[in-house]
Amino acid sequence: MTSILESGYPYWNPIIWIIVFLIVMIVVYFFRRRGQKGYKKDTAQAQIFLCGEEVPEAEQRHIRVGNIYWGFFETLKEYYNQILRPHTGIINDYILWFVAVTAISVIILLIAGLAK
Amino acid sequence: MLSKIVRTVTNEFMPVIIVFGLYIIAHGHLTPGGGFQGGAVIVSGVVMLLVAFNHQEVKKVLRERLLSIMESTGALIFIGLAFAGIGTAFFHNLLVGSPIFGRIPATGPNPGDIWTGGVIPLMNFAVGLKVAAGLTAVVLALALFSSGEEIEE
Amino acid sequence: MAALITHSPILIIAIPLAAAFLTPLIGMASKKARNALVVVSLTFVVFLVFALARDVVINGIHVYTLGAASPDLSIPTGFMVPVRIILEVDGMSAFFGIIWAIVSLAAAIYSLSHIASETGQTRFYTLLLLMVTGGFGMMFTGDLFNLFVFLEIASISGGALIAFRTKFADTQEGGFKYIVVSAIAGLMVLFATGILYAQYNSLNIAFLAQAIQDNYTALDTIALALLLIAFAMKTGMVPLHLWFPDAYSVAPASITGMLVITSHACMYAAFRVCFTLYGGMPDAPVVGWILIVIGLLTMFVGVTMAVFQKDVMRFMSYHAISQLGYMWLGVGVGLAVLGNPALVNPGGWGREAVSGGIFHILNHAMYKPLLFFTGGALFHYTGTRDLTKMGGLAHKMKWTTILYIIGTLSISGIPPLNGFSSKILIYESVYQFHPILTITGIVVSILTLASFTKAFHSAFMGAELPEYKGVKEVPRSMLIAMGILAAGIVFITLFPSLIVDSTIHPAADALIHQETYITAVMGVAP
Amino acid sequence: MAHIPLNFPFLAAALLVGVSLYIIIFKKNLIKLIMGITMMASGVNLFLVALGYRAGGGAPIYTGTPEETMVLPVPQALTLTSIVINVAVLALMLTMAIHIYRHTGSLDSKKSRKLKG
Repeated sequence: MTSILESGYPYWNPIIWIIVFLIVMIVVYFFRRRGQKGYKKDTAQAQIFLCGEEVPEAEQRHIRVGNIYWGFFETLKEYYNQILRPHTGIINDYILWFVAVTAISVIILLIAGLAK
Repeated sequence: MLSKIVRTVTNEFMPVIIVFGLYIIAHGHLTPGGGFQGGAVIVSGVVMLLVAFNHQEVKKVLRERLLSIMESTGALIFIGLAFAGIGTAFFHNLLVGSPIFGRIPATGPNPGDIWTGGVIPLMNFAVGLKVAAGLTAVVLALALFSSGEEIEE
Repeated sequence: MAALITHSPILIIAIPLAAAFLTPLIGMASKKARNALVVVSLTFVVFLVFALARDVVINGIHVYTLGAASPDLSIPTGFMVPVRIILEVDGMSAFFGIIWAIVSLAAAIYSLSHIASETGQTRFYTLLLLMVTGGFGMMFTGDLFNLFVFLEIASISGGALIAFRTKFADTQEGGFKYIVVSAIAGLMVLFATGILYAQYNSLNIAFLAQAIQDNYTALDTIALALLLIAFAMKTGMVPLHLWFPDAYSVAPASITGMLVITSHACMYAAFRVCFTLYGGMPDAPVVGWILIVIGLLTMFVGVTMAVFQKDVMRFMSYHAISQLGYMWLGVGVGLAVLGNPALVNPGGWGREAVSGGIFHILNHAMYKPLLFFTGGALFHYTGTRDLTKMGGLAHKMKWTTILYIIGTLSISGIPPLNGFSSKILIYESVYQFHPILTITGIVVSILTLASFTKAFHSAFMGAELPEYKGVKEVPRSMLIAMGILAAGIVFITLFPSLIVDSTIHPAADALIHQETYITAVMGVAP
Repeated sequence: MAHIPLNFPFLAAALLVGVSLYIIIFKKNLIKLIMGITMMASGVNLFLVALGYRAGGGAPIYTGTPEETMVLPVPQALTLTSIVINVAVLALMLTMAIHIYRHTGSLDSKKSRKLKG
């Protein structure tokens, strides 16, 4: 079989995965069909607010990117303060990092070479 | 535009510079030099023109379209000569021993025979053409940029 | 056909080069003929690359000597050392060649409509073909100096293409940063080449590898550090990644897709240096550890910066950085255990780690250009890259949305897509080295999915916004280009084992077994 | 040539590269930055040419040279190629610097940064 990826451990076969996924989907569809059939389109049932509140404009409804994952950024505030510091956007600093990393790796490699 | 003396001297020197550039290109396979160096010498003449005259004047003579055609042609001749040897290997020197640039000099110190080198002198000419046209376009573009104009399409 | 395969290494480099200089001449006559020339020449190159790769996998390393009496005559008669320019194509080079050919063809097709309204299109295609030449040259050359030359060809054309849309200020800034970084990295590579040439009087990688094995000096160490860090900067490793999003976010989307692969080409060069040139040296494990640390840092910093971004192309650039970390990690683990033959021979987890890293390159080369292309599709009609201004675009761009979802699932490693296949190879093999590596990889994968969901929601989902009433589905050529890459993703998804056995394992073995590379040029040692 | 004798050209090359690194890192003007990169290229080129020198060697031209040692021609070829490449890089960088100046009205790398973070 050309689909079985063996890495010496439990193998991975996408074809089997897809077959199982389809079976599960069919079962889910079967359960879904057993649901209530009282839903009617174009009535008050389909509205966003059942209480009859006016639906805001599209721009108001859309959650913009700046408001997503607010809690995540709030928790990691200190990490982001630290990590944004080198991202200055100045080309000179980029080269300074290059020089520094090259120097460090030369020193590490030379010490490792001497230790041998 | 600079004074009349400068312009006259530039006019007088321009052919000399071009001939010197061509000499460096032609002797590229014998002495230091070759396509790039000779082409760069020719472009130094163009830079002199740019300094002496207004770049508008130079732009009238050296059309962008003409330079583009020259540059592409030079590169294509170079690649074509390399492709010509593909019967044996890419870049194979198939003109060695042929009547064109085909003489084989003795190994060791020799007085220098221009009729040698096979495809190498021809490639030097192609590269010279490309570099002269390409670098002229570069200096012309930079001169036009500094006056706030764009190079035409 | 046999002659075509014999000459294919140089033809793959020379055909885009010839087409690049034919483009201005034909472009003066007809624009359609010019576009056709670009697409036809790149299609022919794709065909040649596949023929060459098949030949390399079956018959072993392919050596091509320029200008020799016979293409396979790597050492002239009467000499002990290789003196001519040599192209050497092994499993690794052929693997990268396939990626580069497919992505450059897709990028050229994408460009046909994406830049159709810009001026100077002829120059655009000339530079694009030159960049293709540079990339293939880097992958196929067997000579350290030519590596530098082709690196610079790719960098210069790439920098010019980033700054192609001169009407925007940010493109100029991004292009400037890219060209400065490339120039300095290139000069450091040249400096290291000079150091090696001074000691061994040769530029040929195979000869140098043999010489370094016999006589390892402190100067070699310095050259190694310079080469490794210079190439690593060009790939965008943390903390040298700062230029990467600046340059990638402002380029035309088709070029960003190609730049991802030039970054992989530099990664190829770094692997070539670590494994082939310095494979036999005593402190390979130290270099392996450096790569592992780089990999972890790159993965984590890349993805956390990506979650934060609001510019769609910038956001994807940071993800590209983060994904590069997986490759450094997998291959670094392989390098750290290179001295242990039981682990790097068939069946060992060291080989699987290298294979996983290389497989991830292939997958990344399919889904990341696809995602950049969808980002370009968003930019194409909305005219903005800012995610805060977008919303509800799935109503208008159905195909783009579907392709974006495919790319997202793939990059996040959701089964059954191809990203999962390579990530599981990396996880399982790297776990044997240290479990913390796998844990970091999974956390990064989760964050990747989270941030792509965020971008998906803010760009595609939601109600139809009034300012994007005029937006419509992107032109057909852009859809075709994205479709090529999506088809590649689907194919790899369905047949991971076929891909791994036919291309990934030969590539990994080519990296691990340094001696086959040397003997292909130097002949069998007397 | 197992050991490179430490002599003047190498020191000069190291000095050029060091000074150019200082310029690139600490000078914020884009034109100065470009000058620094060109200087670094000169330093590397000097290094390459100095590598090929052999004591008492003449120019590596067969035409009319007496029987004597010649310096290595390969590093000179490398240098020429490197010069050609640097011409292209220089022209490209200058063009972009001009465009940056046109758009932002400044050549300061601190002021003209739209892309960061």
